[in-house]
Amino acid sequence: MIGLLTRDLKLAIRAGGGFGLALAFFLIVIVLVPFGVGPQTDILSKIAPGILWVGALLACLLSLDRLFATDFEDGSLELLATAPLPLEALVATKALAHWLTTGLPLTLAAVAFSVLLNLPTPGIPALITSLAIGTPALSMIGAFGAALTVGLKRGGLLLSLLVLPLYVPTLIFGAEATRRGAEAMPTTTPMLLLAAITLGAIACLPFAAAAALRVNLR
Amino acid sequence: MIGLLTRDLKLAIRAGGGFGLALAFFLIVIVLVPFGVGPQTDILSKIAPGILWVGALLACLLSLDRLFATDFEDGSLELLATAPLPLEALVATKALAHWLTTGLPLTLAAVAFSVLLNLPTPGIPALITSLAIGTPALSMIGAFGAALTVGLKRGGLLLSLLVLPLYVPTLIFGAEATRRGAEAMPTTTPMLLLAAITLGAIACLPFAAAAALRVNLR
Amino acid sequence: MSLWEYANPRKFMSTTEKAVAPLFALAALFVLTGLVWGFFFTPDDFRQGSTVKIIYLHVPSAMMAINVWAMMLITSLVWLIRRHHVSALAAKAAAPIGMTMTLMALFTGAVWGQPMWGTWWEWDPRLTSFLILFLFYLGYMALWAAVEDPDTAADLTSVLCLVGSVFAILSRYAVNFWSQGLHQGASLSLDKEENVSDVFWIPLVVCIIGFILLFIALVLLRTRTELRRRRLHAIETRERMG
Amino acid sequence: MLTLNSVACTRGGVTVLDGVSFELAAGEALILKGPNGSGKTTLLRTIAGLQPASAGVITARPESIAYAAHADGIKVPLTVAENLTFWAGLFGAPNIDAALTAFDLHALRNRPAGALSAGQKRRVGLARLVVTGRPIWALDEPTVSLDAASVALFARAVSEHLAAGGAALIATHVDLGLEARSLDVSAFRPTKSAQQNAFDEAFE
Amino acid sequence: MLTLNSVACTRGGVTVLDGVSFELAAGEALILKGPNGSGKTTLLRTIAGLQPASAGVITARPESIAYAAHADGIKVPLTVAENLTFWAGLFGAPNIDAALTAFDLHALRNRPAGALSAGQKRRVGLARLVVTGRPIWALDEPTVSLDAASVALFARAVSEHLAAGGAALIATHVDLGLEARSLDVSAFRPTKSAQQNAFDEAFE
Ligand code: HEM
Ligand SMILES: Nc1ncnc2c1ncn2[C@@H]1O[C@H](COP(=O)(O)OP(=O)(O)OP(=O)(O)O)[C@@H](O)[C@H]1O
Ligand SMILES: Nc1ncnc2c1ncn2[C@@H]1O[C@H](COP(=O)(O)OP(=O)(O)OP(=O)(O)O)[C@@H](O)[C@H]1O
Ligand SMILES: [Mg+2]
Ligand SMILES: [Mg+2]
Repeated sequence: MIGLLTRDLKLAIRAGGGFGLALAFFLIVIVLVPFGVGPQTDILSKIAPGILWVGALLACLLSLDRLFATDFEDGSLELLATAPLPLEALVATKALAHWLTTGLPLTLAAVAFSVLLNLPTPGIPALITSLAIGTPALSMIGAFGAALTVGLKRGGLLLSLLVLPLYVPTLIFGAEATRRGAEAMPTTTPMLLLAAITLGAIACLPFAAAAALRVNLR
Repeated sequence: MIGLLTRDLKLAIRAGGGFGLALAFFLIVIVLVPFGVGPQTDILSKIAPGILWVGALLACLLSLDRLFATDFEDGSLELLATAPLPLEALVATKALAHWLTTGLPLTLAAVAFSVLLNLPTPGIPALITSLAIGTPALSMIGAFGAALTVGLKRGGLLLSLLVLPLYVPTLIFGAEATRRGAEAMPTTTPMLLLAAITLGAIACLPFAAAAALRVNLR
Repeated sequence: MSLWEYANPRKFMSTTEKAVAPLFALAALFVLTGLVWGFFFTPDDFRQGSTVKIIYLHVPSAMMAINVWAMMLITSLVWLIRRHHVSALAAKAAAPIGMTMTLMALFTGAVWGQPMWGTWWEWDPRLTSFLILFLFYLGYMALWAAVEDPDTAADLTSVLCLVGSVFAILSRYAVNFWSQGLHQGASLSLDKEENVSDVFWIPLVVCIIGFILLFIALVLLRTRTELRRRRLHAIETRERMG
Repeated sequence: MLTLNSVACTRGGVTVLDGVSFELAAGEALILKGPNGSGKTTLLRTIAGLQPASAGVITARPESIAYAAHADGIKVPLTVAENLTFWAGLFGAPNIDAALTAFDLHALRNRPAGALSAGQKRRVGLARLVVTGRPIWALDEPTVSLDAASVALFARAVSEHLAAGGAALIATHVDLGLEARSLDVSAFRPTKSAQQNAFDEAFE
Repeated sequence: MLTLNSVACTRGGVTVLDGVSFELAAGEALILKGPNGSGKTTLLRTIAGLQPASAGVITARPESIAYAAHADGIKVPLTVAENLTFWAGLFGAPNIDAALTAFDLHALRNRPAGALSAGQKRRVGLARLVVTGRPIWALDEPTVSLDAASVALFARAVSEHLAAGGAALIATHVDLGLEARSLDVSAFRPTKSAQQNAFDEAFE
């Protein structure tokens, strides 16, 4: 499993960027939104929690597409399926690698980005905590979606169609926690719910995803 | 060229969805934003032009990744490069196919979506016109980005990093035209600028993209 | 003797070998003089107080941020047309410097904006176009990093630089259209009537000259490094090929 | 080591083989022959456990089969050594030297796999088999793109594997220079009725 | 029809072939031989115009070369007929019947290409050559995965093409049963000094 993890990280880095790329994408989304909605700081700071969370979501999404697809296309997935590693562990490892290259850097860099969108200062710790708790769920749910669509030639859009609705609860609680933080209200409830979703996803989805992979390899 | 266009459309449809997928993604983004920023209609209607345009942009982006990559991986791109069709025409046709499956349906369905976000009624024709004028530029610029990254294994995020900054002028003029429309101001200037960008992109970028493809095939 | 002779790597290496160190010394001299002069021997501004002194870092870095991109555009064109390796590698070497300058302009601007406008960040057109410039630098460098084969990478990044330049200018235009800002207009025009007074002006010019020298020294140094790295890559490849 | 008892395989809802029975003992190799489309790949995939047999029983020790498909599963951004080390780690092999030696890859070990020719890449794919350390090799056209010298290397690797108590099941169209039984899978084409049966009895 | 005059080819910055000269006349076939990694694919890609020759001249009528690579370029979601029709449209061929007949694909014409076996897919890839109508075929290991009957089909297709005034350049490791000159590309390995030269004179 460690071998698989290092291999995936190596591949992500060799393919250019790895850790930095998700950040750059996040930054771009955050720059684009003011271009769309206009430069008024008051509106921006009001929608900041939502935009930051939607941006994190999209950054995850864009790198999901190829999570299993490259392995499927070059035949490694078949070989991995016959290896001593259970497919469940494979899925979990892949999701972890994905989180390390997207969710984690996003969480760490969120401070800088929140300044750009004028997120009120008390919202910043809430944003970071909610991202730290919530992004693993994004990666895990995304891995499930990627497993479902692995055999398809142009899975990108279809994948987002499947995955985005599953992201809704995470998004709602995450953005809500940040908003409450920004308004200096207590954030315990949404954080707990967020944590529950993440734990649930990590506990159950590897099995579902492995089942989907098995079907797609058949 | 017509053969190539029909082939690409056929492939898009067989791979599931084709025309519908971009729409569905657009719809999801538009549904997610209220979850993120909260349900206050006044804020929503203020940010509606921007969100609609950013949504269109992202829907384009998600389907770009595989524009040339599938052909590159299965070897057809090499064969196409030795065929009597000039690569410039290939790029233009691919961009057209991309526009037909994303930009066009988005433009047609924009009425319905603008209602969801409470876009003021006078903004709707402006939104539709600006999308009709602007989305071809999105597809063409995207095709250029896809040509640059075609040889890379996980081009998705890098592609967006390259392409999104190039989308800035289109986004600004498009969203501005819509906003002006919504506030019942004259929209001629941004529309003209938008048209100029689109025409410029269509006239020049096929050559740049073809050059990039040639380099990548070398 | 043609200028292109220096595009020969060997000639370039031997010529620049002696130039780098003096250039650094000269750059240090100018930058330090300008900064010390500016920080300690100019009066405080009557409105802005001593915060105005950050201008001696802010303006030179902002100017360099733009000019480095222009230099990359020229060297990319030279590579595409005449295929001189030094040219392509100079563009590659310049990008991180340009990005650092951009970041410095953004950072000093933010530090300045906090007392002046009351926020760290404002969606002002000039600031925003710098953010976009930063993204262009990022994309350019990411593409260099992602492509394995050096010649392919040089070709692709050159094309990107070309197209990117056009779009960067377009963006600058579009951003002005999008928001009217708070930022200062240009004050370094030749028409001195409407300019800041000489007391501020002269050290600023010294700083700018220093930054230009610093950039040249850094670019030469980094280009030399890139040439060596390229050569190493070549040797390694041949070694591996047996 | 491996026993098939009237196994049927389907592909895309169609039964392509029916009643396949054979036994493979340690130290033995079996060559699967048959024209294109006769079902060799399908049979190997079934034996490797990637798809279920639609009838019959396959008996083998669990996790005893190393499968090599038409595609190699090589990551082009990684070097040859990195590719093999990854598989070695997964299968618990101590090192990759034996594999590199068996397919004469020492000179290529630090090359990125993307900079290999078709035949060199294939050799890396085959070297993975040595690394798995599994007793039964199930190989689908292993010698594609290989030159004569590499085919001989491959034949030697198989012989060594057999001598060490392994077994091999090889689908191929060319002569490998191995002395082994061969089995023509076209003999197991399903009869009309069997096909009908397996296909869509549920819908009739 | 095709003349090479001391051509050098590079791959990944390394000169792999140097001083390749030969002439190919109408009605003639030339078999490229050579061990794995000797540069056959590189040479064919250079002749097809996908990469520039680093030295020497290649003379051929423009757009006279039909290239077939290791990869087939088949779209798996489309049927066999749709795949071939696409290429026919691009190359201005009137119809695909001749191609289907040459490679015995009539029975498979309405199958999605994704539901073909490896050899059947290869046959579709080869049928594309007939559809291009170009005089010079440049083929890279065309018979990979083909069974004996299909290899014979291929040999017949090549012979017919030659009889009709075409020419063929075929890189292969196996015997095709064609009578043709053969050329061992390993004879063109660059000398140490040539390699050094082409490679990085600029950096010394
Ligand atoms: C955070 C981002 C900022 C960026 C990217 C930025 C960018 C620039 C640029 C590009 C210039 C050079 C203009 C020229 O020479 O024509 C400049 C000059 C200048 N900036 Fe900023 N700026 C920022 C923030 C600020 C702030 C907050 C202030 C102060 C309130 C400020 C005050 C000035 C002044 C006084 C000049 C000199 C203008 C001149 O006379 O040339 N800037 N800035
Ligand atoms: N996805 C699929 N759906 C339906 N039929 C398929 C599918 N894949 C393969 N087939 C068919 O199943 C049969 C067996 O295919 P298989 O790949 O096992 O043949 P093979 O013996 O390996 O042939 P080859 O020597 O060409 O590799 C073929 O007739 C093929 O057309
Ligand atoms: N992208 C690359 N970068 C560097 N070297 C490469 C690259 N691709 C191939 N090579 C090397 O160039 C040489 C020629 O490769 P080529 O693919 O032309 O060989 P080939 O004769 O077709 O071999 P095969 O019979 O295995 O297909 C090989 O030594 C190979 O390792
Ligand atoms: Mg097969
Ligand atoms: Mg080859």
